[in-house]
Amino acid sequence: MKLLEYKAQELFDLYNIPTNKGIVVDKLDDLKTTGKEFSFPVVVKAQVLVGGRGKAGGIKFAENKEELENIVSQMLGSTLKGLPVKKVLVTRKITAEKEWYLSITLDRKIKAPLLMFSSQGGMDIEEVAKETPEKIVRVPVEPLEGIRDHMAWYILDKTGIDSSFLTPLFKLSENLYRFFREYDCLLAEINPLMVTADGQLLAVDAKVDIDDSSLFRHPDMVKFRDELTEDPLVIEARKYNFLYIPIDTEGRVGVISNGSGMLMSTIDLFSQKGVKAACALDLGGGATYDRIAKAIEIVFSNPQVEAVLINIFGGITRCDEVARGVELARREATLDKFLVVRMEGTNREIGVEIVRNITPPVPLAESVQEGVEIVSEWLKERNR
Amino acid sequence: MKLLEYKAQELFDLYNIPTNKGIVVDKLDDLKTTGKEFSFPVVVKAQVLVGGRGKAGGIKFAENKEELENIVSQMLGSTLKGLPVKKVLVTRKITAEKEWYLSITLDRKIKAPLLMFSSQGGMDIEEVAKETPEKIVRVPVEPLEGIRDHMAWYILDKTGIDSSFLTPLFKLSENLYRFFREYDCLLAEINPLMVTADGQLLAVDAKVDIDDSSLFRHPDMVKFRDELTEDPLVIEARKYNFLYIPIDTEGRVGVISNGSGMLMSTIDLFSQKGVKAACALDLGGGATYDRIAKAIEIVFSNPQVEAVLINIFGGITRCDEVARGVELARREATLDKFLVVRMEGTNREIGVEIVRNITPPVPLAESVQEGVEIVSEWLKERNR
Amino acid sequence: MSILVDENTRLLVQGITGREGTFHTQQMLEYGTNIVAGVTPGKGGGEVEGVPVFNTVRQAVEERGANATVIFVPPRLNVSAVYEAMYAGIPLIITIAEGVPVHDMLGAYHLSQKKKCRIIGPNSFGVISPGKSKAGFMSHKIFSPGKVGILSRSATNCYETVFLMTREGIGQSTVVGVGGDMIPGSTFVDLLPLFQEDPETEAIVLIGEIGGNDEEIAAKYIKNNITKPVVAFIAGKNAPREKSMGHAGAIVSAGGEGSAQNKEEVLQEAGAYIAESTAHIVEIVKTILQ
Amino acid sequence: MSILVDENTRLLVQGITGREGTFHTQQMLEYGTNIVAGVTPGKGGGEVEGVPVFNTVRQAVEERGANATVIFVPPRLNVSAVYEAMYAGIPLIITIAEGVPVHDMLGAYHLSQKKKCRIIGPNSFGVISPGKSKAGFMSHKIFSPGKVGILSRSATNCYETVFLMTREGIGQSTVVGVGGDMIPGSTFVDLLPLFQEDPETEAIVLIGEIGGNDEEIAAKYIKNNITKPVVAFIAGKNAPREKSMGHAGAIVSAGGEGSAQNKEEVLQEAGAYIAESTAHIVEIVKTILQ
Repeated sequence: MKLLEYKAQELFDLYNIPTNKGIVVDKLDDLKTTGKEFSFPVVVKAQVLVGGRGKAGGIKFAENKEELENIVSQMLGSTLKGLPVKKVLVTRKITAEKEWYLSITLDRKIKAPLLMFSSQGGMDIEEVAKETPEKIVRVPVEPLEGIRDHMAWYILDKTGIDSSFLTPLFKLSENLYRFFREYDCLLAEINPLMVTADGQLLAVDAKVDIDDSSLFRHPDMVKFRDELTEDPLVIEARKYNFLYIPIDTEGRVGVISNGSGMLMSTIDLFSQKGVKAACALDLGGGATYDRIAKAIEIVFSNPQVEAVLINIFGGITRCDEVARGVELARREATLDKFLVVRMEGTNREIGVEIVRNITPPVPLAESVQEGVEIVSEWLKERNR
Repeated sequence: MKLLEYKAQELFDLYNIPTNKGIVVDKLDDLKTTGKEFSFPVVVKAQVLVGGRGKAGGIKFAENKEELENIVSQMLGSTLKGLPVKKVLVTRKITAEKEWYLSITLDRKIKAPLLMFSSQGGMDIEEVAKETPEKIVRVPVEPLEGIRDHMAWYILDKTGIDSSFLTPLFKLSENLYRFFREYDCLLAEINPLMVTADGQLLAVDAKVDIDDSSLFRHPDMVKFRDELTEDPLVIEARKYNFLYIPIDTEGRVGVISNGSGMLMSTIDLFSQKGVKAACALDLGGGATYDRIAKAIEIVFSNPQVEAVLINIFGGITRCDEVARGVELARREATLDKFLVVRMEGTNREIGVEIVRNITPPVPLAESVQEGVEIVSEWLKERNR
Repeated sequence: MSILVDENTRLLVQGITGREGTFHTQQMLEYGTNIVAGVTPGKGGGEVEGVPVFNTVRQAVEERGANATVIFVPPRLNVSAVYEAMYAGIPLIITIAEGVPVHDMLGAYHLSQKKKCRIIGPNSFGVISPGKSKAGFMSHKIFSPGKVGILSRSATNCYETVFLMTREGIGQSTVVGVGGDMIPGSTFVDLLPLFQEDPETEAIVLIGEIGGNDEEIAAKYIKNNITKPVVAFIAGKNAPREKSMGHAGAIVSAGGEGSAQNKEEVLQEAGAYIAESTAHIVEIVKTILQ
Repeated sequence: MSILVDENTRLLVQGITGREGTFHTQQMLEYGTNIVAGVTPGKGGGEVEGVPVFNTVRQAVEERGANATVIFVPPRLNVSAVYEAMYAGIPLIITIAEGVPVHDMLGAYHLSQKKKCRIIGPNSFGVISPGKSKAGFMSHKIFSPGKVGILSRSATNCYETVFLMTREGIGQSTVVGVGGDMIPGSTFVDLLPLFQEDPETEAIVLIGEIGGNDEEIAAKYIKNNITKPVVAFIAGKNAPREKSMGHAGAIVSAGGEGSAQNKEEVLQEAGAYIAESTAHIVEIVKTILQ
């Protein structure tokens, strides 16, 4: 799960990572009731999980109280790249001497944490990475060993930064790493890492991504996740431990499967037929019939979806459970939505028997290809 | 460095390892001024670094105040296996349901910490290890990973101890391991680990050995070391970073060398001649002339020592420094002590030149054998 | 032969007393797998399907000589079970659970590198050498003994492929689920050498997907070391790209690594046949084996 | 040939600007060692004896292609330097300092096992292949090129032996100080295979001492794998046994391991010649080589 900037700031605080702390506002009145005096100019930042927030108008500056109120009231309730702005963060505007970049990410390539630094931080960091990759310093970290001071030396050497920054940079990296480990991060990124006029390092913006599988040990984060701006079906699906993925706003097909691999290859097959998927739902392994019924209900409740293909190849998931789930769902679901089942694997025979007896009938495909075929034909038929 | 029991108890306290805490007494008056009431019977334990303390009379029981005062006044100032008793520990006498053994040691064989446990703890644990080694459960530990619960399960399984002890034993091992790591221990041993009538685990006696090389990061221990009952020459030598080793109370030869290997092989050569060493001093690497003079002074100040062989094979240690040290020492030292030098290696020529000019003359041996020969002959001559 | 598991495998089942553990123990026994022991801490002393249960892996190894383990332990405790197996010196550790925290697995992976033991998974269906032994939860009816070795990141795409293969009369030497997680215990490149050396394997199928660069690393290895024919399939050409919030992901994969297109390109360049679908994999394999 | 270091060694000196580092850099250069770089954090950019100094090992590797390092860094910071070298991927790390905390070295040793790099030391005089290269602080004048490989836990006993050998006209292929600490980076058994494979080495001398069981492990290996003649010397027969306070030490070495007597016995049983003194080593070697 990704954290909103203000939440990342709160956590950074716990790890002695200096941030440009501000005030979080979710209604205009908050500006008055904070009891704090703003020292202008200030920055107003929309708290939404989108990239390129600045260029999309999600970061604005106010010179005085009036401007601030105008900006906040405009921003709150507006949308940014399709996402509603529910909170804004108001912080002091600081002039940067320099803007650096510092991050720790879990690098799949090297199967280890990777510390990355650039003296060319800021919004154009991805450009820097493409055009002048040598300006990004990469330092792999042994997971249990953590940050060592030679890493900071290496960064200074490579970037030509003065060695007076050794200790601050080392301490900051150490703290960020400790946070990265203790909060099960996939990413902990500071960009820009601002160097102020008096040589202080300040995490001015932060991006944090926490491993969803670890949330059982971070109950504070679970609570916060509900605040995030997300598709309500994603949230609903998560309650049942399903992964719901919105795909194409023009798609009309939903795909349900018991594994992301098959979901992807099924969508690929639809694409080959020119059919776009609206969404996909991954059941994970070993779903029981009531959960399968729930999964179908969730996908059906996407108003775009006209037809659903359930494609199961059962290992832990048993076909009889799938069949019973389809039976239950079909009984309760809207009749005008089309449902096709394809299943193979554990207890297939029992499952097939059950599906054959469902009314209204549910077509049973012998292969994925056939399933994709049936759904595509039905859609063509319907829209003729 | 090894810790006295009471000091180990203090440290265990910091790590939530339950001990049978008592009162440390170094003069009889302390018994009155503690302000505490003793609940009799109590145990009085001499605080000296010897093995088999109990059997040697270093542990006594008192049923009442009078007995206590008698025992304490007898014990304080007495000697135990040759070491003076300067402190005693008075604790409540507890009846053991069972006596177990638990230790973590740095095992050179496996190059890792080794957790050892036995349900047959107490004074005879070494017998148990010899007679019925299967009663000692050994669990290697990955240094950075530490204790995991399967280790406690394994111990319970192997010893047939009830699984209700799983959590207490696991927690205790975890705490002991944390102490072992953080205090750079070579050994952290609890014996007996007492199981009380109500099923509590209690560290009734503790043996701790801390890596001398790590003391720079344990200043609290360095301070305490001075309290230990040790040969004053050992303490004096340590000030100069030398290792002084008392060897044989009947020996009359001192050996100085720049490495423990050569010290040992020189002593072996003396033994082959039937000559016993009184002590040995390891200079370590790269000693300068003033420190070498000091080393000679220390060995000479052992009243048993009649002759000293300095045997140097210089790498980091340079022969010219050695020679200058010998020159300085010879000038200041008692004339009736005999000194022979043998040196090879870095800057030998310069060194030889210097030694040749010393008055009174210092014999220069061409080989270790010759050095041992000269010293042995001189001793024979002298005692004729 | 075959790789990883066969008639000589003395399998341990960790988490044997759990619902999934018990069910699949019964399934594996039915398939003929030599299961010598089970472990569930606190349940030692009993039996499951006639298999003796121990409290610790080390006991199971000492008393029953287990030389491989399959772990049916929930994600929160999963890596703990992997560690226990590593400590006990089991050389092959197959772990099944989905949803294991990545940092847990990160530690286990690094320790496995030191201890020189092989972890397969997590988020894997396990390993099967058809007709000999299976260690996992795959529905074994679709498998058949033969000459094709399969490595797959996805369980479902692998089943699909195997199902179609068997229907076409093409058997498998060994099928390995390397698992779909960020940090798998073993990746393609760790297992390819085993197939290359296995005299029973005549062709290798590699079922990959978008993300990471295990396929890219495998391509390099295939080019230089694999002489047997390789058929590769990459799922996810039309999957939505994950919305990347930070820049780090983009910086790390600045070279285009991770995309289906890139993976197909480098694999093709390495001499692998590229399949468009699971059905297509089988068509290609059929042609190769003729 | 020879082992570990030779003409192809591109040596890095860590701690080059320190007193010892500078002195021995000069000595090693004089001996003909190819020193390509030095490292002292914060002193990068300068030169010592004409050798360029860097702030980090990784820079030294990237810019100068160092493939071995010798570390002259004080004990408190020593292991930190070892870690830096491991991170930079240097395959051979020779470390000198005496008094390195055991727990520091414990961590480094375990990481080296994972990273597959070789640490020699600490508390070692280094490695020398006479006439080719030296990486350490040994007084090289006593060494001479030849056919005897030497492994020693003790610096001084090794010097003594080498000195006598050279005087007798017996040269050395490579001489390695494995170091006298509790947890050495490499022990006898790690290095014996290299001597066995080295065509230039005709006899192997093993200089051990009481404590630990590296000699016992080596004996086992010698028995099964070493075909070249081995001469062993164990120092400390008459050393006072350390007063052991706890029982753990006694329990661990309950089999008698660690004593000079036990070491000599198992080595003899493994077919090694047992020498009574350093001079005796040389006598035996002389007979063997004739």
